[in-house]
Amino acid sequence: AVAQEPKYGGVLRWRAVNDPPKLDPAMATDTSSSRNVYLMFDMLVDNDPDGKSIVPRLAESWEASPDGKTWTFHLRKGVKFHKESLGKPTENGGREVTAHDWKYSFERLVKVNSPRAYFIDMVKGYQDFVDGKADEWVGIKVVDDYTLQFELDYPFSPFLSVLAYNSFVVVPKEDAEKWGKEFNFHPVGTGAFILERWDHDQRLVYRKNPDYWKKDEAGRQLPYLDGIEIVIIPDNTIAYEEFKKGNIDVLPAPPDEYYEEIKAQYSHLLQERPELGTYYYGFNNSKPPFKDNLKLRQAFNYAVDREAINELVIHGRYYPAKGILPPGIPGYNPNLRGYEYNPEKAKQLLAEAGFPDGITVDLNVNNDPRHTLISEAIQAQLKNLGININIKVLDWGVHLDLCERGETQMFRMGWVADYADPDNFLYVLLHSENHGSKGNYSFYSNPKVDEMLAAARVETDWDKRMKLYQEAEQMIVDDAPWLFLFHYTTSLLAQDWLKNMHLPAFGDYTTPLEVVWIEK
Amino acid sequence: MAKKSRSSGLWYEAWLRFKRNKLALLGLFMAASVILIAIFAPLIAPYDPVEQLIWTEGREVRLAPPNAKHWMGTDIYGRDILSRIIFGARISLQIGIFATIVSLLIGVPLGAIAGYMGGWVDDLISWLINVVFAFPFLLFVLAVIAVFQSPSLRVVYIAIGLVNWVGIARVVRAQFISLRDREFVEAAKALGLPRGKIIFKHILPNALAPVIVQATLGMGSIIMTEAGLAFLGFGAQPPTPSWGLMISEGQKYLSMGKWWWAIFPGLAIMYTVLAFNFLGDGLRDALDVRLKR
Amino acid sequence: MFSYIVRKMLYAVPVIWGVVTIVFILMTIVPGDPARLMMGQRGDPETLARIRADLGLDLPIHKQYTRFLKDLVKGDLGVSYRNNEKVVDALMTRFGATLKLAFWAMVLAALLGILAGVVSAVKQYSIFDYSAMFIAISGISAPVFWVGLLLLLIFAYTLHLVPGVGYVPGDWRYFILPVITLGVRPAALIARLTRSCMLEVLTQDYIRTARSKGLRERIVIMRHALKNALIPVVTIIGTQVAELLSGAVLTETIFAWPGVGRLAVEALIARDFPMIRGTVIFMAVIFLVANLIVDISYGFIDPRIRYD
Amino acid sequence: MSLLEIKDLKTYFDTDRGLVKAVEGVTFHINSGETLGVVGESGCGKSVTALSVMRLLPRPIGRIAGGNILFKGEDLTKASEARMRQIRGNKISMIFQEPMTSLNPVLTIGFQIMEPLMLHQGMDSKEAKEKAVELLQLVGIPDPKQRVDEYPHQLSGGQRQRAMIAMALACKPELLIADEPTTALDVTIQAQILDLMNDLQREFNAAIMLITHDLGVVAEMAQRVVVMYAGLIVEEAPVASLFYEPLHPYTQGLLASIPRIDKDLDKLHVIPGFVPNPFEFPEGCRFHNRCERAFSRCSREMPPLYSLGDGRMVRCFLYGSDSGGGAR
Amino acid sequence: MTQASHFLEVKNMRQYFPIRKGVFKRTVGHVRAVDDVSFFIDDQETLGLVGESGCGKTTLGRTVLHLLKPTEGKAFFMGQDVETMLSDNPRGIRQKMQIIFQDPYGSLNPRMTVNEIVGEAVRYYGLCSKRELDDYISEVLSKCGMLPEHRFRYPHEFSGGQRQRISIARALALKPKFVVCDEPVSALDVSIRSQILNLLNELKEQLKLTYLFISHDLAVVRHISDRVAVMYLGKIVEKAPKLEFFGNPLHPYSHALLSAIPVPDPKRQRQRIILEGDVPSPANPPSGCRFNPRCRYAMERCKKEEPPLVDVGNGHFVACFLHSK
Ligand SMILES: Nc1ncnc2c1ncn2[C@@H]1O[C@H](COP(=O)(O)OP(=O)(O)OP(=O)(O)O)[C@@H](O)[C@H]1O
Ligand SMILES: Nc1ncnc2c1ncn2[C@@H]1O[C@H](COP(=O)(O)OP(=O)(O)OP(=O)(O)O)[C@@H](O)[C@H]1O
Ligand SMILES: [Mg+2]
Ligand SMILES: [Mg+2]
Repeated sequence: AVAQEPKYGGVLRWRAVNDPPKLDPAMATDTSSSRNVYLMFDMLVDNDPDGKSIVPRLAESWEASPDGKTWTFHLRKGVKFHKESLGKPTENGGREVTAHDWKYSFERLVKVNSPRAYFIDMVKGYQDFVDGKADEWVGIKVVDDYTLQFELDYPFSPFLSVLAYNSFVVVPKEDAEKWGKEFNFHPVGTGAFILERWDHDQRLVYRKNPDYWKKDEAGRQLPYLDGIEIVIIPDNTIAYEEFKKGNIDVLPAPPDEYYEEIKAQYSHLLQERPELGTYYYGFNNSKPPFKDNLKLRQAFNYAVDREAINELVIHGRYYPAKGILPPGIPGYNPNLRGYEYNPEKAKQLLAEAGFPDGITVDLNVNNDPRHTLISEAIQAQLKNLGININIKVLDWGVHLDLCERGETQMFRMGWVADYADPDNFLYVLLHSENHGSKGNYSFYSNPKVDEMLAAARVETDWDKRMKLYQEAEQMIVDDAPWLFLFHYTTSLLAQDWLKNMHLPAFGDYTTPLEVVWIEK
Repeated sequence: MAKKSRSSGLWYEAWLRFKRNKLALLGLFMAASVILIAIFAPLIAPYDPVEQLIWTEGREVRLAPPNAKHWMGTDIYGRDILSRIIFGARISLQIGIFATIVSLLIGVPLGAIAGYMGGWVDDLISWLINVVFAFPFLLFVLAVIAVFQSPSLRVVYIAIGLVNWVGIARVVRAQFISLRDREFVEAAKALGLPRGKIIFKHILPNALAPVIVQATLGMGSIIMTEAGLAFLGFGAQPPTPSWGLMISEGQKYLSMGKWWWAIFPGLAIMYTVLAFNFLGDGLRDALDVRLKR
Repeated sequence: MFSYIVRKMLYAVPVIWGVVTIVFILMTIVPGDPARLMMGQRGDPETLARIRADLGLDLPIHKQYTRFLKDLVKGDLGVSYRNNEKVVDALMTRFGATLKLAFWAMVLAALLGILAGVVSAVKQYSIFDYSAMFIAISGISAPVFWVGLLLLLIFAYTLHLVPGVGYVPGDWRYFILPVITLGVRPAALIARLTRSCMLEVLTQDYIRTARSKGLRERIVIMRHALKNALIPVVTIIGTQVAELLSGAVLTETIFAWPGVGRLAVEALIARDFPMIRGTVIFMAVIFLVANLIVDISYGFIDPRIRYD
Repeated sequence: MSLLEIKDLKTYFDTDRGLVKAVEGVTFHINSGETLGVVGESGCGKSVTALSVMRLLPRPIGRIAGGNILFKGEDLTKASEARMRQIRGNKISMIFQEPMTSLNPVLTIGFQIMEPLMLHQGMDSKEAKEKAVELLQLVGIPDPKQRVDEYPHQLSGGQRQRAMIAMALACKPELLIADEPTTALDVTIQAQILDLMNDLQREFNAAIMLITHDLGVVAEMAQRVVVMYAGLIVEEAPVASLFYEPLHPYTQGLLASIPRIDKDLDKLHVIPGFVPNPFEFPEGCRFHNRCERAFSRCSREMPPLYSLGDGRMVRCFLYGSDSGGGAR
Repeated sequence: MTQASHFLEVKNMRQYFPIRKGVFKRTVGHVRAVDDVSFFIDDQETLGLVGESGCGKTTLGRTVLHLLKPTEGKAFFMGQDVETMLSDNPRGIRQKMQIIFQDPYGSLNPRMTVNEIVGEAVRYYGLCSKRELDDYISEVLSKCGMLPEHRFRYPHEFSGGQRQRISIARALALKPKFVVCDEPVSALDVSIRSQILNLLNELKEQLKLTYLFISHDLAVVRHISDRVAVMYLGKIVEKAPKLEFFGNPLHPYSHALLSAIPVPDPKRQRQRIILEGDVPSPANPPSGCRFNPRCRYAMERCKKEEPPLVDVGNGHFVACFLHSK
């Protein structure tokens, strides 16, 4: 990358599967929305591409108090809001961002019922503000125009990581107030790209933000590209064809059915890496047959040939999982003791668990070709041991509903990091405080584990924290509350004329495009 | 005319007419073949329809094109498509028959009441019929399916039946309206026969022919609806060898030249629907029924 | 005539009300919480409750219903839960694509169907008749989506004669396959109906009368028979519109067509109640309008119908 | 030479239930300007005979299987379709039984009357329309100017039949075939129509073949009568002879069995049995199993049509010179 | 006018069919199919009812039997109100009053055998035991000129005349006293017609029946009835004993009707009275005398006033101002 001189100009065409539901960062919870939010908005801090550490974005630096309860951020100067949006001048007129804007933006999250505001409910005064008992969120303080301070109720180690989540961006008050709910269709931020037009179900057109704050190492104004087009092509075949014809520059998550062909013919265009995510089947630990039946849960874990499924059904695009934490996340333990494929042992455990003649279990799966594909394979493998799986394919909404109400026996679930911290996996998904909708759909509870995870949250010493997490994970894995299956990978196909394009561990949709240029 | 020792009713006459109609016989033959295939599926199918051969035989049986061992090829798990299609006949017929039964159970009484009673009862039922008709069929079925927590074959046929009855009700209503003023019904009234006897002995049997035709033709459209639902992911659950599900699973591989996964089940649907359409047309001609639509 | 149209529209009101109410009832008993879906996979119950309140989902059912009806009367179909888009706007932007698809499919179906039907009837039992009717009944028997896939396989993926799926408003090549896919069934139905009506009309006394005047067969067919035979065909075109909208759901899914059909399915999956109601009401209205047009066009071909 | 001469006409239908010999041996003639009545019960082949003359048998099942139809010496059974089109509606025209269904419901009656005028007389539409108004006037439809633009359903049954007559007479045909023109009408309307036909015949001097099953109508309208039974002519006679001196047992039976408005009958004569359907015409004389005077030969052999002079013909062995039965 | 109670008496019978239109099916008018009709029939008498198509004959017949609920008026059967008898004991009265329809094709249930058609009501009323039922049906059938083996056939296997016999058998199997014959022979062939007429006459003698005989054919009516009533547009315009009527028809409409009928006698060159115009619609009958627009003798008065049905002696009634002072 050093050798090449970046070139300005050109429009990058990025394939999207569907119309993004939300462009308001407060509301965006899905990846297709996030892709767009990343183009238009900036957080205080950012994940580095490998998810290993937090790097500055609109905050240039920060410090935490020794007790870990006060965080102070020093803001970058000269960051300006978009001067226009959708071809019209914005209300803010392109003014500079100050700490007041940040306070406004955080408070707005609560006011518009952002589903993600509670991520930082440890910031003092959250509950009062939510309940309307206070007119401001007292834990967020504007020290001066360029200094922002958070006061926490308790030390919360992953706080910095959480702030890298895409809802915690700055928005201009003038525009946000003007549009209200319609802000979703008139997004204004500070990001590298400005929304130019939105043809629903067809495309979103972005133009570069000429006043973007970021420069490259050589001090050149970013972004290099003139613009971005998010092209909505629901059909995989056509998307792939369009990519082959060069009409699409980036094809994120290339479809399974073409994967082998891509490997063979376009491997030089394929970027692929582990994603910070885990794919599992949860057991309902609060109801029979899985409740209090460790052997049964373990039997399932021994019964599935993850390697073969990965190999034969999904083209080796996942990593077989031993446990919960995905590779790449801090605290990942390569030496974790997991479950290998061992049908004999599975059979034995099944018998010991009290089901020598087999068992019938309902498996809820949300409606998605890949999920059903995998579930059918697992169904077939378990059947060899006398385990009959009834697959129930459900809409995502119904699926979630049933999972969080604990009205399942066994369910498919996946988890991709919101922030690069083991807390985001272990605490969220397995702490007993989070039973149900907050993430622990398997209703797993182990007081010992709870204790360790709580301790790790407030532990400020990094190494100690990681150790606590690793121990906790091993205990959990031994308890087998899930059928551990895979870790995700993320991948994209990018034309060879795209330069400086790097796929981050958080997933294709977070790929920074302001640093990309086209060399044709 | 040859002397017949036993005399013949209209049904018998209809059968004679039916027998002369080659297409109708073809339809009967085709429908019978599907039914037989469904009944004897385990005997006919060369493989277990849900057995995934990739785990034992490896990569070669994955998406294998039609060959000597697998006449219609295999799918991604190395399941034999021919066997799945054979077992799929059970699913389609089951849905077709049960959804038809549900439609009849709702449509016949409602149509009969509306047609016989007239007045505000008729207005009310006709209104309901018009409302259901105004819905886009597939969407309505989808919405009804969504009401049930998890889709299953039972849910599918109930949902289809809940929407499909209007066609039956319309036919029955029209029949009752035209029959209730016919002279033989008038004669039955003049004889002082009770209302139940008039409805069930005099009107209903005469209204039956169009209902049979409508139901037969409806079988075809129900089977196609089921396939459409499965295609959209709302029908049968995997690994059920539903034809629509197979098309939906296989369609992704179509453009890669792996056409057999999606094309053969489509042919099976077409064959079956064709059978019921031929049969229905034949019955219509034989029973001399004129249906709208 | 005007009062006839007004009256017909008045007839439609209770039907629409029924449609609306049924959709409303279905949506209240359907599992899956829209607020839940807006939260994404993870969320705290409190926020969930606030979102529900925000959407008005915590109101008692009858309140929700009356509120919804009131809005509806004002022509307000609400705002999508999923993406805040005004339902009316969403429908308007998608309707064009569906309309184009349905319109051309219907035109194709009517032209082809009537032509094939007439020729088949006139040349009853000829090779043409047999093959046309065989094709027609096959067309009726093949699932729409499968026909679409087959066409794609042959013409797009194998022969590369047309591009694959997608919606490019100016480019007619993208229209060919979807229009054919959607048009096959109505074309087949119309062909069959035209044929049988034509055969029936040809046995009528007035056809004999026409022949007894010494008219040429072609004139007898075109002038005396066709117009009569078209009367039932026009009705079926009305009911076909409804089927077409159903078919559009599948066709749009296959051909990645940004239309109302797909919008509806997506809304259903997302439990986007306002959008579901909106699309269903919209389609019902289209259906009723189509039938109104059919009723009116009756008057043009059948003088026995008087609008009074 | 007679205007129309039918010789031993045979018309068959190939139905899917078998061959129907609807007409088998019809022989008669019509002279210019006269009215010939054709009577017979339902299904005896009256309409089929008429349609055979027009060559309008339902295709493809109906066909003329034998015999000749000579119209002014030209054999219509051998005429080309194009030639037939020149004749139909022009030289020979026809009125049908059902005024309700014989007019095209979607075309104005004016247009339907104009059609033959434009076709055969080369009129343009304006002339034809004037002529149509004139014709409507002639057949006694009030407000003809307005009525030309009306559709059949706007007219009453009687008026429709008048319009049919106007249409048939448009090109001044030499032969008018009227197939039960009044059967569907009320008696008072029937009287109007019959009256009209009488007037018009005088005016146009057309020959009329009047098909009916009503002996009363024949008695009032026709000069000569043929009686049909089961696809055959059983008797032909001038009208007076037929009514006062019927020869064929069928004709005799028929005349005796109808109730009379002008006299009281104690008990009606009854012809036993019923009209045979075309699939089970009996062997021999087709009337023999209902005939009181049948003898063994009748059930074996079909009697020929004996000519008895004075324009009388009868198909019965009783009148054959070779018969053993007692001729009168 | 009626003192002693007759076998059947109909008083001021009206049958109006509402004409509904519009969204709310408002009643915008009425078809006055039967409008203030009174008559009586004595025991074992036949009243012939004639009139042109659409004048309300069938409607009257059905209303008399209360198959249609009368809009107004009453029918008395052997002195008792039919309506109350129906509500008290529907079986009894239905069995005593029967009807035979015009259309031999539409009046028999095509999906029932002759046995069922004739036997159904017999069984329902329990007129004979199960064992005797078959014999009874055979007996009735043969009385009507059918063979016992016809019992197992279906209606469509019979000719029109035979079907009419089945219809008659069905009605007579209940041993009725009074039968409405609604044009029983108009759909039949000439040679069959006489068979059925004779049959009806024979049965009447044998079973001591009373007929209301509806027909549009005056010749048939003359043959079969004892008295004649002429209907025009829902009203009876003339009624008289048969000989009186045919010898001395009074109403101009009756004149026209009689003269319009073609007589199978070529020598009889009569002067026909040709009525102008068509029968008006009963939905919108002319004011005054309903016949006035077609009547050659119509006077001013006829357009305004409705002539009452008056007795001109000899049991002869006529509704015409020419004959009522
Ligand atoms: N299209 C046809 N197909 C088969 N048979 C036919 C057809 N048309 C007429 N026939 C047969 O030909 C015979 C004579 O029929 P036709 O119509 O000439 O009788 P008709 O004397 O005119 O009787 P009607 O008085 O009922 O009009 C009938 O028995 C009938 O079955
Ligand atoms: N159910 C009904 N609803 C409305 N109008 C009716 C009904 N039944 C009969 N009418 C009308 O009442 C009038 C008398 O009909 P009805 O059938 O009694 O006449 P009819 O004298 O028996 O005639 P036909 O000789 O044709 O049998 C007709 O104008 C008819 O249209
Ligand atoms: Mg005829
Ligand atoms: Mg009548």
